[in-house]
Amino acid sequence: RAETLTVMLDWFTNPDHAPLYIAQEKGYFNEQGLTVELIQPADPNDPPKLVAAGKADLAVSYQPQLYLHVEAGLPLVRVATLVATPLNALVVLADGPIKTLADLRGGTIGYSVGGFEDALLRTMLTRHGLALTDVTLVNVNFSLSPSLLSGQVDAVIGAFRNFELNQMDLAGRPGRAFFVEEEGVPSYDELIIVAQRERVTDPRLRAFVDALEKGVQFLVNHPDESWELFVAGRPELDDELNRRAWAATLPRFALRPAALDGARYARFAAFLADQGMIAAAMEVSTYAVELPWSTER
Amino acid sequence: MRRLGFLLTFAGIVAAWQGLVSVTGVAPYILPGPLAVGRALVLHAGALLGHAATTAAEIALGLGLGTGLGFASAVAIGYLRPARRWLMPLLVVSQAVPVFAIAPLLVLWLGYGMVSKVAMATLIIYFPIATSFIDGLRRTEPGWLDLARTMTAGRPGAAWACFRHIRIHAGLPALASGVRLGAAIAPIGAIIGEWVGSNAGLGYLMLHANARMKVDLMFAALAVLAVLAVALFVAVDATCRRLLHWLPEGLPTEARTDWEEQR
Amino acid sequence: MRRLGFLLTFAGIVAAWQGLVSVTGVAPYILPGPLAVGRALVLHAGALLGHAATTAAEIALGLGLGTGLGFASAVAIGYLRPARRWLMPLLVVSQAVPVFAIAPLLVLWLGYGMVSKVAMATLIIYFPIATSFIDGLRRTEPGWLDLARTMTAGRPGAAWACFRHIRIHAGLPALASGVRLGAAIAPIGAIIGEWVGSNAGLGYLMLHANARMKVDLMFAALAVLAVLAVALFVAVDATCRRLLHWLPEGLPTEARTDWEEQR
Amino acid sequence: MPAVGIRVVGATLTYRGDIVFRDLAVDFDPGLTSCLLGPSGVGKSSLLRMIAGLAPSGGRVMGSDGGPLAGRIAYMDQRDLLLPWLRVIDNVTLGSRLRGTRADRPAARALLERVGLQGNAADYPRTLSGGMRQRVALARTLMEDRPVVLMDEPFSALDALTRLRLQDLSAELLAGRTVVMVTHDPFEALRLADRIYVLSGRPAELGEALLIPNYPPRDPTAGGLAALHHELLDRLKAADAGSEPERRPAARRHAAGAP
Amino acid sequence: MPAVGIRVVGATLTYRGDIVFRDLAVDFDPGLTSCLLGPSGVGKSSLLRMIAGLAPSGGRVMGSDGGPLAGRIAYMDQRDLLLPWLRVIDNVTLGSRLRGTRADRPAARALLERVGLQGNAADYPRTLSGGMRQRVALARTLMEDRPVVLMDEPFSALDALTRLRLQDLSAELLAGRTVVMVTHDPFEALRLADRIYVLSGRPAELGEALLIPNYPPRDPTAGGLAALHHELLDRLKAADAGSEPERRPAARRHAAGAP
Ligand SMILES: Nc1ncnc2c1ncn2[C@@H]1O[C@H](COP(=O)(O)OP(=O)(O)OP(=O)(O)O)[C@@H](O)[C@H]1O
Ligand SMILES: Nc1ncnc2c1ncn2[C@@H]1O[C@H](COP(=O)(O)OP(=O)(O)OP(=O)(O)O)[C@@H](O)[C@H]1O
Ligand SMILES: [Mg+2]
Ligand SMILES: [Mg+2]
Repeated sequence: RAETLTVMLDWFTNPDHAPLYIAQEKGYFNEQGLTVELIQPADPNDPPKLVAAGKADLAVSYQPQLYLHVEAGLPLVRVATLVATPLNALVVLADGPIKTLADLRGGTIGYSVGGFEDALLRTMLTRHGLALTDVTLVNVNFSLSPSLLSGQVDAVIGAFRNFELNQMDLAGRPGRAFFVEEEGVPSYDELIIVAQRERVTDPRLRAFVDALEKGVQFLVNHPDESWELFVAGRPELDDELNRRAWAATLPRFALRPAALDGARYARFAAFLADQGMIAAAMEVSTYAVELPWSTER
Repeated sequence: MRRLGFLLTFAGIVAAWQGLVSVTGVAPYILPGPLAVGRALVLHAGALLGHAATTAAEIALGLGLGTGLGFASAVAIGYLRPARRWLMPLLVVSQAVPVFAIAPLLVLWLGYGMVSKVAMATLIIYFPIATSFIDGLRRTEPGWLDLARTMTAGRPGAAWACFRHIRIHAGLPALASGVRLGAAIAPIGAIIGEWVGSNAGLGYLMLHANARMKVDLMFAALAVLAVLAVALFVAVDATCRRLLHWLPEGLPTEARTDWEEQR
Repeated sequence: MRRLGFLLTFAGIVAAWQGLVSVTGVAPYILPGPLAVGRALVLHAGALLGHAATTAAEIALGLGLGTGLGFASAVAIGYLRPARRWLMPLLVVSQAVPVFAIAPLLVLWLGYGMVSKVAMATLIIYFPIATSFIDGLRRTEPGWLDLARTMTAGRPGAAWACFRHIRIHAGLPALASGVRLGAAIAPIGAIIGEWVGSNAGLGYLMLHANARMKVDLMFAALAVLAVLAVALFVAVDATCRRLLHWLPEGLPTEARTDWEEQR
Repeated sequence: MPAVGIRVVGATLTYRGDIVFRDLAVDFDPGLTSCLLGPSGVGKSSLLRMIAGLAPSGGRVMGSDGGPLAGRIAYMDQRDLLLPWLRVIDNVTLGSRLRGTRADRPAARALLERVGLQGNAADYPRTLSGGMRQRVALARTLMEDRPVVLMDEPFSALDALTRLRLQDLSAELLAGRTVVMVTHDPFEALRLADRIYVLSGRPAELGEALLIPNYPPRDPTAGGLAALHHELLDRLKAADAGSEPERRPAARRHAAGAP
Repeated sequence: MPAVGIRVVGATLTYRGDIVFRDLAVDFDPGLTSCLLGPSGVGKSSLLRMIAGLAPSGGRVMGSDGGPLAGRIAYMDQRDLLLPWLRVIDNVTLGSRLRGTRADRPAARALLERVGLQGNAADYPRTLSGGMRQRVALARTLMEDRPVVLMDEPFSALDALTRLRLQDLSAELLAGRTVVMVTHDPFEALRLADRIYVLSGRPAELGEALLIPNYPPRDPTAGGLAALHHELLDRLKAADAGSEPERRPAARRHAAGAP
């Protein structure tokens, strides 16, 4: 009897979710006795809440957000990593006047509310002798590239390097990215998978992550075949942008999804605490685990 | 003749659109021209139709439920004094709540299926219907009510009989205004409903296309939605007018041409 | 007496909210209880007030502009036959267009300042106002028009005089319905505008609070918005009634108590 | 259906400081037809509405048996008040529709025939002339079959001959009921009334009733009524003079030419 | 203001297959008052509306000078049609408001005084009695000061004495104009008309005009008019008999008692 797992993506299906879809299409979940249902939300803030409330089993979320969620009392733990590097970047027009971050003085920066763009920007700007007050921040929601392309803002933060850069390229106005981890922000996992804290001993979760690992393996071993599998039942995804994003994301997937680098998580917690985003760095084990291997299946 | 007028209007809108694009020189990733959108329409015809069917179903259900609920709330608010105190502020507040604030609640209680989307669409449609109808109920000719009161005085249920047979009928024109309005905003209701979490529907397609900057596909979906909206509006408008045939209606210059039918 | 009623209603709503939270046992990060929200209200009172002021200004401007534009469109559509053909379908389509589709356009043309938010609020408000008023213009007592026609026959501008002095006045009750409705949905218009791009306002605050999982702050902002919405609605409602004092209005059980004022 | 009279005691009605009635008392005898005359705006309709329970009486309005009148009254307003969404026949049977009882359509059709609208049963009110509308309203009132009938200028929009016929019809169908009818036509009053009251002044007062012998409908030109006719005209003139002294313009001299 | 008559030629009016007029022709002489009588529903109001340009004439409606009548007509509907959002005084001066000319308020006030409503200038219509509303509508019509005046039962809601006064007022103010007045009261017609027409039948036809000597207002009981009165009653009876033969119930015997 197959057991159903409900997995909420962080947003609409996109190449960032490739390992999940490959595991699904290749039947790796089924091999583990799981039926996985992937659900797309329109608001990335909802999935963690719904997992915490027990309405879904797993959710795709972001490492930086996890700290805020845990601090707010959501009983969540990270159980796997999907994308192991930051994707976030500060993007400007390649042919624009901004060559270094220092040129941003007096400029306007657009962002899609993610919750901690202040912390990122403050860190990045400080290295170039600027304070947050030297720039104007404006929420542009989902119009990151358009607002940049139309000249309404001088830069955007929260753009994904695998995505917005290609998007701008295709629009004929290439962008220049300043990578957060190169500008003083400690590296982190962009996409992680979270579960309810009490459920970490649920053997289905380990089974799920094992299947996910097989998915990633197949993905990196057979990128072209994987692409075909990805777009097979989803023609709306089959376009040039996704094709490029696919290639750009491949090297960033966690090859060992279950593996946890505890010190790296602690480092980021310290960073956030330092930035005043959280009151204090909490114990890593309270919000991130490596799932135990279980013999009982 | 009327069909020709329709085509002319349509052509005019497309021409205006092309003109706008040409004159402002707006980039195609911000506002694509009709040609690009036409191409996307043809290219993705299958997907568009599929998603349109989903959205149409949500719209129909939302409009139906919204009308039913709006009618019922208006009757409750109009007839029951306590309902006026309790329900009305609640209704007003319900309009001010952004989806993203209650989307998790909706999902929690109604799941990811069509139900939560229809619920959202219903919530959005139903207020205009309810308040229009309430206004209609308020503005009943007092003479009719007096007459009905003398006819039912001293009977149990007299107040309800007057309400049901006089006020509700007298309020129907206002209800029709509300339903017409509801029909016009039903599409956006469904789209916002799809915001709650979905993997089908024109709203999903648009969000998706928007996020991918496939602006031509997004506008193609928008065009389909617009057609849906206008068709729905025209149909609802015609139905309301047929049902309210007893109502003297008309606008200047119309009056002169159809003496025979009118008044 | 009335103030007491108000307080009672308010207390009732809060009690119902607490009851809902207790009974369903919904997690506080999905729906916080009134206590937590009350705490957030006090804690962030300053910020809330500041953002509320921004949103209130957007709402007020949007409602004003929406009413003006709705009035003007209704007059154009009601009076000019060609406007009926061209403007009406456009209006209907305008309602079906989701914000995110035209957000880049709006921002491109209007920037991220207050203007784009006011534009958004205006766009949302104005259709209900326009169509309600159009319906009112349509349903003018034909006898009044006949009378006015004989009084102006043979003069230049006769049609306009009848329109202006008869139809527009006769349509005011319907316009009032529309404005009341507009007042109820103006807040969401402003919020959606802020959602498109902003750095202040209750909608902005809610987005932020939501992203930071400060659900109690989000609901505190929602509560402030709700108060704003109800206050606006009550004020607009009272104003409309005062202006339309000549209109016989009333609902059951009200009629019996105020003979002196009524009819 | 035993006849029940109407007793009004201490009726007081004020419209924004304007006293229409103060402490008015009147008894309308059971089973008789009373006609109410008086200058325009004196308060005839208001009195009728008060009896019908549609305006606050300030005092007490009851049946001569002491019971309430609610549910025993058929009321015909000065305006026709037809419901535009109902066909003529449904307007006529509105009462049973409201009370949830089965409409006696054959009776309604018969009544429509008697008011001369047999061909219009299926029409909507907006297609009717003013007089036709009034006849529908009359038929609706007669359909009500109540012991007390209040009618406010029920024949005002009818031509002389139709009017006579409908006066007869009303007299026939309302015989034995307590009828209070407002009219502006002294002939009509003499033809139909057992009692004639003239309402006058502000606050309005009811003069003593003029008692008319014999059963209605009468021929008002018949010899015996001439004296009553004169008496009535005198009262009306007095009411006219008394009601609003300042409002008499040059046209007064013609008043003597009254029919 | 030279008097202008009304010429109607080939007027045809059909309501859903029901022919109200076929090829009707009539001339209303300039400067005279014509009264129009006839059974309820025969088409009196329709004829008036046709002349006012409010219903399609099918043929030609023009002034006796051959010019169009538009702009030369004051029209008073059978209903009062007061605008509820205007005070009485503003209702009376509606015409100038519509035409964008300055309202002659003193004249309006004087007129209100003459119709007995001097105290009600600032009231809203909903506070008026039926007869008061009708008087406001009359004042509004008289304010119009047009060579052609069409009035549809202008005094139907008024008591006998007020009615007489307002008849005199109208006769005085409308002297020398072409007036077509619908009325149900033969006395009123004899009192005010120079010509009396009886409309009858379906399609409706206008009988020959009854010519009334002397200037209005007259005393209809005066000797010379008795013969004309009888003639008018005979015509009305013929019209009544001819219009809808099947609609005469048992009440017929009373028709002989007409005043
Ligand atoms: N809009 C309409 N649709 C259909 N029939 C109509 C309409 N208006 C009037 N009629 C019909 O035309 C005929 C003439 O009506 P009109 O109002 O002219 O009568 P009238 O002579 O003025 O009667 P009354 O004395 O009752 O006012 C009536 O039989 C009426 O039913
Ligand atoms: N709602 C109201 N508000 C203020 N005054 C009113 C109202 N209704 C009636 N009145 C006043 O009460 C008085 C009596 O009105 P009512 O309708 O009873 O007169 P009436 O005798 O029936 O006159 P008519 O013969 O003209 O119908 C009038 O002076 C009128 O102005
Ligand atoms: Mg009256
Ligand atoms: Mg008529």
